[in-house]
Amino acid sequence: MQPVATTFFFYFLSALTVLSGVLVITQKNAVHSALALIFGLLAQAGLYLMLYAPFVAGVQIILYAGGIMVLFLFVIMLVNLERAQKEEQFNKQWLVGVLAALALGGLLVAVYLKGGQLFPQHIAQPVESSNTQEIGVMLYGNYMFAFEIASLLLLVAIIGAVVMAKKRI
Amino acid sequence: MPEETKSPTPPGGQPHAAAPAKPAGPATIPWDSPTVARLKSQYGSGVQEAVTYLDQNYFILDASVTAEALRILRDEEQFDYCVDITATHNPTREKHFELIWILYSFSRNERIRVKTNIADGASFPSSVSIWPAANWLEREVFDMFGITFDGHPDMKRILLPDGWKGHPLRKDYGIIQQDQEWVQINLGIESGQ
Amino acid sequence: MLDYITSYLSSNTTPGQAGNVFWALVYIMIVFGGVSVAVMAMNWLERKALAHFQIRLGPMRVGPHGLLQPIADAIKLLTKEDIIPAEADKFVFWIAPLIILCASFTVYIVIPFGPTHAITDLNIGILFMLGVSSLSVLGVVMAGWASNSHYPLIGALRSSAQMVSYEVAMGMAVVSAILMTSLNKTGTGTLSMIGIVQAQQSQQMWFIFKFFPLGFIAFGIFAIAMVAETNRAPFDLPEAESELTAGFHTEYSGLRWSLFMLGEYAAMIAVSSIAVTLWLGGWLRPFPNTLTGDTWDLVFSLIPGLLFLGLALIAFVGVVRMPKHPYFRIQTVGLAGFGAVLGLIGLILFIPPVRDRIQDIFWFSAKVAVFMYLYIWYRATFPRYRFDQLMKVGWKVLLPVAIGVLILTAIMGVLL
Amino acid sequence: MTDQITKDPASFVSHLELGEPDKTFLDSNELIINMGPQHPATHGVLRVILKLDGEKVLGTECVIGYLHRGVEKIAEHRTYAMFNPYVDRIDYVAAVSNGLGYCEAVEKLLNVQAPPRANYIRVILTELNRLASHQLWLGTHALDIGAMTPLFYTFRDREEILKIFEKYCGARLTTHAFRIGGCLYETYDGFEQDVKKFIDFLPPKIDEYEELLTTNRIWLERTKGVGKISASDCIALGVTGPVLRASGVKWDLRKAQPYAAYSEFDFDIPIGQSGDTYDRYLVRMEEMRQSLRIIRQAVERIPEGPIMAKVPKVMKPPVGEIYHSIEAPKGELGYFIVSDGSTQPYRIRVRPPSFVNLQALDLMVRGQLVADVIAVIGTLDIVLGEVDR
Repeated sequence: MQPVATTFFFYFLSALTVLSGVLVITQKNAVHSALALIFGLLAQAGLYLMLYAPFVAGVQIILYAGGIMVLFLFVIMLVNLERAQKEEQFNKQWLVGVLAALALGGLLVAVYLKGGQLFPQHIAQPVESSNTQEIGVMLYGNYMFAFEIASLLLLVAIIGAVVMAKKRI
Repeated sequence: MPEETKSPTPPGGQPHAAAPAKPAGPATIPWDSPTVARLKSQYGSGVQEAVTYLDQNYFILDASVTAEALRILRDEEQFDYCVDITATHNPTREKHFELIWILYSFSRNERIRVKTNIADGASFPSSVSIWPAANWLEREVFDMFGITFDGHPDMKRILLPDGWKGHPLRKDYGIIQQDQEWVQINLGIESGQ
Repeated sequence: MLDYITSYLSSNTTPGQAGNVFWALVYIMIVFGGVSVAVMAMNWLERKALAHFQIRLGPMRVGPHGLLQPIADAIKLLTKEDIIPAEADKFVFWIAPLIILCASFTVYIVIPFGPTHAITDLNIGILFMLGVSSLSVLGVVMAGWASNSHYPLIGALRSSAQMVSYEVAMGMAVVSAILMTSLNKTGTGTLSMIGIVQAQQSQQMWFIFKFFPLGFIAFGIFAIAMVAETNRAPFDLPEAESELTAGFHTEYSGLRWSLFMLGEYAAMIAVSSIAVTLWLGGWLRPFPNTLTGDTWDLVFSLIPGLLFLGLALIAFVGVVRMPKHPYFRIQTVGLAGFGAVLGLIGLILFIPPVRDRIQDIFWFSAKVAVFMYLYIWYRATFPRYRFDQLMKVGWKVLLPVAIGVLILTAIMGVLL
Repeated sequence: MTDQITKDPASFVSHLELGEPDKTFLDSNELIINMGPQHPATHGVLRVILKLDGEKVLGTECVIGYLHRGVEKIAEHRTYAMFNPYVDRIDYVAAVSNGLGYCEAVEKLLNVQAPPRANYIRVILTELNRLASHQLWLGTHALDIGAMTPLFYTFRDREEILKIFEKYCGARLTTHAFRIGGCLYETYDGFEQDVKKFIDFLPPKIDEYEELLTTNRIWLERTKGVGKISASDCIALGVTGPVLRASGVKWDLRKAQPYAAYSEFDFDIPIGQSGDTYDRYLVRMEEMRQSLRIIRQAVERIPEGPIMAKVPKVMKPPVGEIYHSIEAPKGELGYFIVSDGSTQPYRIRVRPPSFVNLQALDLMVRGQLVADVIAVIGTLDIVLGEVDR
């Protein structure tokens, strides 16, 4: 698929992601920050698409935006957080905050200066159409064992949830 | 029997020369049956009357005896269905209110009425414990006549709003004038309309 | 510039595939215009068909046989006052219908009306569709919460719980259909919608009939789940008037409310087009394998024209039976004009070049139309599920059966 | 006290002895919800205060009286004949049965016997009215549970009955069809043909309703086991009519204490087993068929003769009291009339079946879900005009 005006879309999507990231933190109202987070996730899905990884983008939309964020909104609404909204930020450790920001900034600047050498020069143009198949082969072929452990972990989590909710039914 | 001041004869009825001689009303025959005999043996003077009128039997009992008699009627005489509880207001008699229970027995397919007279302002033991059906019926009697039933789980008005003053089915309660304080507050109708 | 425009016409891939933005935009216009018209037609059909189910006439006054009723409704909704409840959360209240609308309209990007008639052919077609349709749950939850009143919130939570739980069953059914796309142990299955239909074409069998009971059961599960997904018919509990909790869109009015309705109908069409693509062989004409040979092809290719002529005939019968009273003169003229237009379309569809090109689109939309009629039929006959029964059916009936079918399909796929 | 609930719900000390719901970590605070008085599913102005734990109903309290017109007070200022039209307005859906009950009560008081032809006409019209009432019940009950179509079928067929009423006595709903002593109007010519035509018209239509609902899975799921009430509870709470019969008690006033001409017809009384909403639905559907049977026998054997007994123009019943009850579509409808010898009744007490049946709502609904409250109100077939009088 010949990329179409990628540079514009790239900057637009990444700007959107950064903006929504900022919004998530600064918003007073919990639901607004959840919305900003959803926006950010969708923008990331767009970025994945540009990296010729449509499967990951699809999963991103289904899992994050469609699944997890819905549960976020459920929780925010059921436990109405009016009280939390009113409290002002009380933590005063702005000093620690500044230090952390500086450290991260320095790291980013270093990466920017080093520039290209950090990344492999050129990557084989992945064939866009067989992307899903490759992931399938990789996931169930080479990394079969890791996949099983992860699914076991999920199973445990589900059973835990059922047990906790059992008392109520 | 209560003498009610006659309201004008209904319009449109042309006055007769002379009202036809009123046929002698059906007589009230004293009613005796095993139930009556048992109750009489138990309460003697408590059972003031046991009468059949137009082949419908009813007791007139003493107020003190009635609550117990009702329980016996249900337990021993299988009057398991309390059809209705109501009252009539007779201001001319010395005991103003007459309480009426209409009972029916499924097994014997028989219907009787139990009546008792109580004075104005007197309360009466509730029969909700005997028939749960009495719950709302007694609340309506309280709502309409002002007779309170002690032992009733939820003695308050059922049809009229709670703040309503007066009990409509009493004879001294005017039918036209509804200029109630509740009406002015809630319905916002100025007085004197 | 001109050759850029014409460059796409020769290629036989979808505009998105061919990277031709201009044609992609044209297709988007056509599809969205088509869907809006379909929504209007669906609105009219729902009211008339429901009425005739219930031995009444339905709208008759606005235009002949109520044909202009949808337009009248649209104008009414546009001009009605658009109230926002007092302490409602302005931004969330404003964006909720938009999210639902976007979610249900972006699904149309991947719907294949024909081998080349789709806006684009993503190779994760189905995944994209399920993902986007799950976004509308967000819109529902936000709409309920933003209207800042007790009952819409409960209604929103209920309908989102319903949509989330039926999405799981839907996903399982879809996976079992995708397993069928891979040929016997050689070809690899595909997620892309056009690929699926082409797989059905090459296997000369609609997936509903493949491994006989399995395809049918998976289709059945999807059909039930899709009705629940769009909060329709027996599962329309959230906006049931006799329930205590009102629907999530009660606080909306005017244009905003019509966006919800538009979104609901668009979602209905989208979900039934998924069902058509996956199980009923998207744009393939019926009986692709048994009634083959060009005589049958000719017969089937005539059907679109005949259908439109039939509709024109019905319109003219309506004109004839219209009472002769002067008041009805406008209506008779209107109906006659409508019949003439239908007849004209019918005739055009008989011209060979047009006939061949229209085949795919016609068969696809005919199948979707059948589903639309089913929606209305459900609404007329079924009473409403109680909320706990609804969830019981979703989790305890549909999901296990869907997983069972999925496993059996996989086994059959390996064995055969 | 009710206004106080809305201002400060927490203070609602429910006298309904409700066990404390188990305190779980998400401590479930009860929700007090008002259903009505304007609510599409409460068949009139009934307000039900629901105490909910999530979806489960902990207890209900009915607030009634919004439609109270003081019929019994008015009765004391009207003559016997003038009060007759008021009686139609009590249960406006089954107006003919109300009229029959009242007229027969006064006739008993006057010791007057309605002629046989009048009794036959009365039976035909009352049974037609029972059909109309059951059809209205079926339509609205199905609509509450979500099935929209039966409503239109039932109202189309009910129209035929109302046409017969209109031809006979000029009114469709509050018919004032009978007078004390018999019937005022002779049956219009073509009455028998119309009724015969209707009797053959309705059975296939009832099969249509059954086709739509009886084997409809979702209908079964919404009604089976919902609003269960045992026979002993019914009798204790004074519940009568189809609700009592659906719980298994084979009792119908038309058979137990026959009135009018019912003793001359043979029909059987349908009863249910488990006393849930589905059984009540089946009992009422069977009752519709039995009514048709009665009407068929009545129309064939309608005798000739006078239609009005000799009743004095100005009725002055002798001093005394009488209680007479009939089997109205909703249950036992009784009139307790006390006369003091004047032209106006001293006291008239109407025993309304809906009022007493509604009392069983709390018992039937406790522990069920909110959606079932609406189904149970529908199956009790209450009419608020009769509940409030």
